[in-house]
Amino acid sequence: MAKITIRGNMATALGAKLCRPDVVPAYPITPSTLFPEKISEYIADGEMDAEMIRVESEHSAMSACIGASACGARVCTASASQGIALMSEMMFIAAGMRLPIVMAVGNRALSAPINIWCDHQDTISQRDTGWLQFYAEKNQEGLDLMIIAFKVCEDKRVLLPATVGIDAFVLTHTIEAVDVPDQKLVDEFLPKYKPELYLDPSKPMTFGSFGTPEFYQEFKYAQTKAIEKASEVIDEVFAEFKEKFGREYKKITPYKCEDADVIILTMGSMSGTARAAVNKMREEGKKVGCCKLTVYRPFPGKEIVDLTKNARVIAVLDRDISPGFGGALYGEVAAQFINESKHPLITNYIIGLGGRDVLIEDFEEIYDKSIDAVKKGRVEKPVEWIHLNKEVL
Amino acid sequence: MEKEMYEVRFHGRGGQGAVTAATILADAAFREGKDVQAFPIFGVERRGAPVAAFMRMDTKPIDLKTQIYEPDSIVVLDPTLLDVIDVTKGLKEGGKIIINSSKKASEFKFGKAKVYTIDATKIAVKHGLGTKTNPIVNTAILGAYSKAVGNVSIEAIEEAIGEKVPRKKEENKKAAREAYEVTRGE
Amino acid sequence: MVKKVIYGNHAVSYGARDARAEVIAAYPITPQTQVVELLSEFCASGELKAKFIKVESEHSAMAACVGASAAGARAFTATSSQGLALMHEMLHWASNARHPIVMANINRAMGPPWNIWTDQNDSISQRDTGWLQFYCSTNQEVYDTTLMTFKICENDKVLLPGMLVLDAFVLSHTSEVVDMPLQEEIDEFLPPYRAKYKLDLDDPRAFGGLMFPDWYYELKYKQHTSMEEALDVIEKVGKEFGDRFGRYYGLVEEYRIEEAEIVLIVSGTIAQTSKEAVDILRKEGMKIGLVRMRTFRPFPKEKIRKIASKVNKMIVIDRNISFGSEGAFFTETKACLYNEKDRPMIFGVIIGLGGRDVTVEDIMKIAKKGKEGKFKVNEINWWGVKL
Amino acid sequence: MKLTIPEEELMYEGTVDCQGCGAGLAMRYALKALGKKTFVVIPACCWSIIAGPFPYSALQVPLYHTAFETAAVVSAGIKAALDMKGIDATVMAWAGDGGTFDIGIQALSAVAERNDDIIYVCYDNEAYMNTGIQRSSATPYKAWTTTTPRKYPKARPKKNIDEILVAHDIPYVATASVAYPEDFIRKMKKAKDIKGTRFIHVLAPCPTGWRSLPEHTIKLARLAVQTNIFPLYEVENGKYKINIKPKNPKPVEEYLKLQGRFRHLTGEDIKEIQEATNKKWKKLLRKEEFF
Repeated sequence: MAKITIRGNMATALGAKLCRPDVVPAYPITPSTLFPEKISEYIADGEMDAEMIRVESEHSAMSACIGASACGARVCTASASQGIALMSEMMFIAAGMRLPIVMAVGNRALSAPINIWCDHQDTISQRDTGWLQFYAEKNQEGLDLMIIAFKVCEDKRVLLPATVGIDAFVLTHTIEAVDVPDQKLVDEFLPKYKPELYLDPSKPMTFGSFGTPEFYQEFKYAQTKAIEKASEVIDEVFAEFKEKFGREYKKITPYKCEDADVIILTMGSMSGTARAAVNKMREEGKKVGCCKLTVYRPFPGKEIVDLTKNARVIAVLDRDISPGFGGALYGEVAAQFINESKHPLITNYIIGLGGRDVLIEDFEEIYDKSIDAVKKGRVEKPVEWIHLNKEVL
Repeated sequence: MEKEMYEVRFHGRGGQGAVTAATILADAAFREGKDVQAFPIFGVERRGAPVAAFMRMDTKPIDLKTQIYEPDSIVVLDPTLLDVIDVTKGLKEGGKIIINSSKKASEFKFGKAKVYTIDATKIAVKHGLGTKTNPIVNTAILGAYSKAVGNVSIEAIEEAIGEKVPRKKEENKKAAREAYEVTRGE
Repeated sequence: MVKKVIYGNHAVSYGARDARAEVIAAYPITPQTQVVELLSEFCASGELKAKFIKVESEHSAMAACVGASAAGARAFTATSSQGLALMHEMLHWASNARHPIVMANINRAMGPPWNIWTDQNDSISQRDTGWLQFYCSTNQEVYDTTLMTFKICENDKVLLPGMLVLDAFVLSHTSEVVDMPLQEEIDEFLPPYRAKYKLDLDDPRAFGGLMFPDWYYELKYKQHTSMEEALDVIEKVGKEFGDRFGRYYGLVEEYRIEEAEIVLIVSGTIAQTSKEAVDILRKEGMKIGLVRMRTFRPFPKEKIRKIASKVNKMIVIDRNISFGSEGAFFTETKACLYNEKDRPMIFGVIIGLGGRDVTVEDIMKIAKKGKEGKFKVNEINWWGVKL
Repeated sequence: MKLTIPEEELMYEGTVDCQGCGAGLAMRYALKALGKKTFVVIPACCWSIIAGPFPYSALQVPLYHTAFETAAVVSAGIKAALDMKGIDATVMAWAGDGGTFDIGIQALSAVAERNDDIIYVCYDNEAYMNTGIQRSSATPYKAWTTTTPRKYPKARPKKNIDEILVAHDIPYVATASVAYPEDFIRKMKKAKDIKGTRFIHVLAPCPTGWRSLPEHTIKLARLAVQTNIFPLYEVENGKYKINIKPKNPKPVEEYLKLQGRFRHLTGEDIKEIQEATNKKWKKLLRKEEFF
């Protein structure tokens, strides 16, 4: 095992390389471009034995992934923002075809106007397509989650694709120390992909043909059951990963939550800052904790309830917005709690869109607002925006 | 709380290697057991345009993912930037500024900040780094940083150069060492 | 006033014609094709003075609408399923750039496996793109909603694109009587679009340029608040439409909810089927009512809260599913009620994916099972899965 | 000395393009030719940055930024709206090679097939420069990019986009170069007066991506023509006309050796490129002769 300092993009590329993919179709887009660059380099240097398809668009990138995966190859790609949006149609198909493709994403805001910085809108907008979704807090997680994602996705009980999100610039372009697992250990952890069903001239089969109303619903039922099952498989794979590599992952990781009045729920890189903020506030005697969500699909609703139900307020932070509703994560957390016996107040903060930096003081403001809700006994504005610059409104 | 985290901001122009400088410094500090982060200003880089890069190190694991607003020291790769932007913005009281300049440190005045100068351009040209019109000064100025700030050793910087610089590794190491030897404060 | 027996698809075409769409860009896809066919005829015959751009893909259809709208024209398109998914990138674009484009989406299941019949997965999956969404349940409503959507979207307080949604085949290919007002009356209701901001030679500006984090966050805030303001605009436009033409539309349609203990939350054509079920169950003495979600974006939170405060049980019937989560209407109904003091027990049922027929009997059984509290809580209750 | 190009500037000074950027220069010339009654559409490309971030604009004409693959069709949408409003103006799509040769070709082909009334200009810097030098299908044979490393440089020739457009039977297709501004401006003006889809392909050297000196931009653009690597010609209603026929074409090596992206080329490689260039040039001469 070697510890080196690398960018987030390089971490996901290295993670991909360790998984020995057979085919890597990719198209450049800021901030994920380093991924195809690195893969090109690995292949040129003989460090990696894979076919790289330098496609002409992201729609084709995902289409090529689908073709290769349907033939039984291990496949990965990388994209972001507009690229993800352009491949959206094919993401439905990858999931519906039950193909375990893994995609590294540099989570970036969507146009218009053009904005290359971080938010989660690109992948959150694909929440209904049937992909598993992982979000990394740091580069180490970016690398590890690539390996974990393949193992989960290729599990016979799952057979679905996954995204591994790393925040634009905050991770993609930031150098951090990363422990690179030994290839041998990864090989043991993630053996060669051997699907039972694939396009094969010796056993000709048709994939994705017409599904009349007589059968269609059962396809979608099976797909739903598979992504629900993934929840269990993820736990197993996390445990196995810890045993093999020593690093622990959870779908949702609590920090100082046991006695917390306020629990802040986060995804992605801001989770680290949240912990720093919690430490600062704890020193000031504030009973606050935070929870980091690593898995967003399948939605770990029950786990969230278990870890946060004793708080007085759950502050759900969304680095995305479903306009006309609120944050996506918030909606799903609140929905999960409704028929539970415990009813903490749930507030929603839209934060960090388009690369607005998420600061320690933002968490302090969120804490204050949450405590205010406790005092009033109710949530006045379920969806709040942090630090709006009133001058430009 | 005793502050162990140390933050540095680099100013340069696109193509001069400010981002690489931050990367090398982070890697060097990492070699000495620190946890590190290095990142560019989250913008769009164009050759010749002012750019900034950042480095954060700590003896403890770093949780923080914010940008750096109040650096402990500042490194200026291109003296012409001094007329264009306020390079001292947010600098902590008693912070240090390392400037690539042929002038003496005493010729600069930035409040209470302690100034160090190094003619990194001359050193870079001497070691054949970049061209005369476009010298790559990032390794030389890191030697100066090591001397001026003292929290990352010149040996670690040399090692990091060996790892992170794609070409002319030895020349770059020599440039850093030479700068380290000659750097003087005001 | 003209009354005609027409397909749901043609109700869209007539609606776009009578709204005097100026630029139409569309690509054929089953089951939407008739919409563009009839619009082509209108354009060819001169009945509609519009530029029809016969694009090569849905992605380009939306891109052309974006261009046309940016230059100040009233732009229209129609699509379905995979076509809508292919537009995804440009859907975000149209909304973020605040272009009041109107689109009809014929609800069709997403492949694979290929399926041309109805469910809502296509439109539900676009819930985060910033488009208004109206779900229709009759051809008359399809026609009326086409007109109203333009008026709502072009309102200064809104300036967002809007999607009217109708079920594949069940509406798109079903003939019903549609009452169409006279053009003069419609023109009075819906005057020509005068864009407040547009590409203009006399006032040259750049649209959509790189926006730094210093502003982008506020832009999204305004997009969201405009969507919230649309709630009021939708009601006002619905009322004005009713005052002029006699048919009133709100954010939701309430059906026999007076003194109801149990309420079904439904959308699309399932609502019509459900009304029959409610009638029968009421006769049998069950205190049941129905709420038809006409508007999904913006989500009519206050309406739902008000209704929920008076009932014991709610059953949300979704003809869609967010894989790894639940039905979209179910999740969001629960979420909007969460912080309320008085809230009913809520169950969610998934039904009719990929065009599986939904019968009065199905709905009656669901209602009865719900009344007895026999559904699983916080889990998906599938209806009619054959295993 | 008499100025041989229009004096009017419709592009502001102080844009953020790199030193020696050919694309910046190209826009300046294009707008001089088209004048004020022009709408510009820019998809994702270097020019989405050069045109200035919000709230700035580098151009004195209306400008719409759009998604990568949509320049052609958004332009068609704008033109349709202008027609409905009775506004007579030129709509110019302005895209890089990635947005034209690759991701945008579907919409461009459709626009050309419908003969929508727009001018489409591709400023070609032969790779994805805005994301940091990845190969596109406009990248020349054997060139280095970050996705075609020196050990495995690009294995296929540059896509012949001009002939693809010619095959659409559109009224006007032309190539141009920033080293020949009079020729470029003349072509833009000619295009302006034609109805239907007009396609102009202008070679715009990129010092950052070509690994060349900023001061060599014009020299390289000129050498590309003088070596017949990038011939200047136009096809009007199917009729070919070569605008510049170098009497003694310079060896391609002169062009290649000034660029770091070709640094790894062997003598054998250069010979191969020379032969391919000669062959392509001969083909073009024949086309001029027969069509």
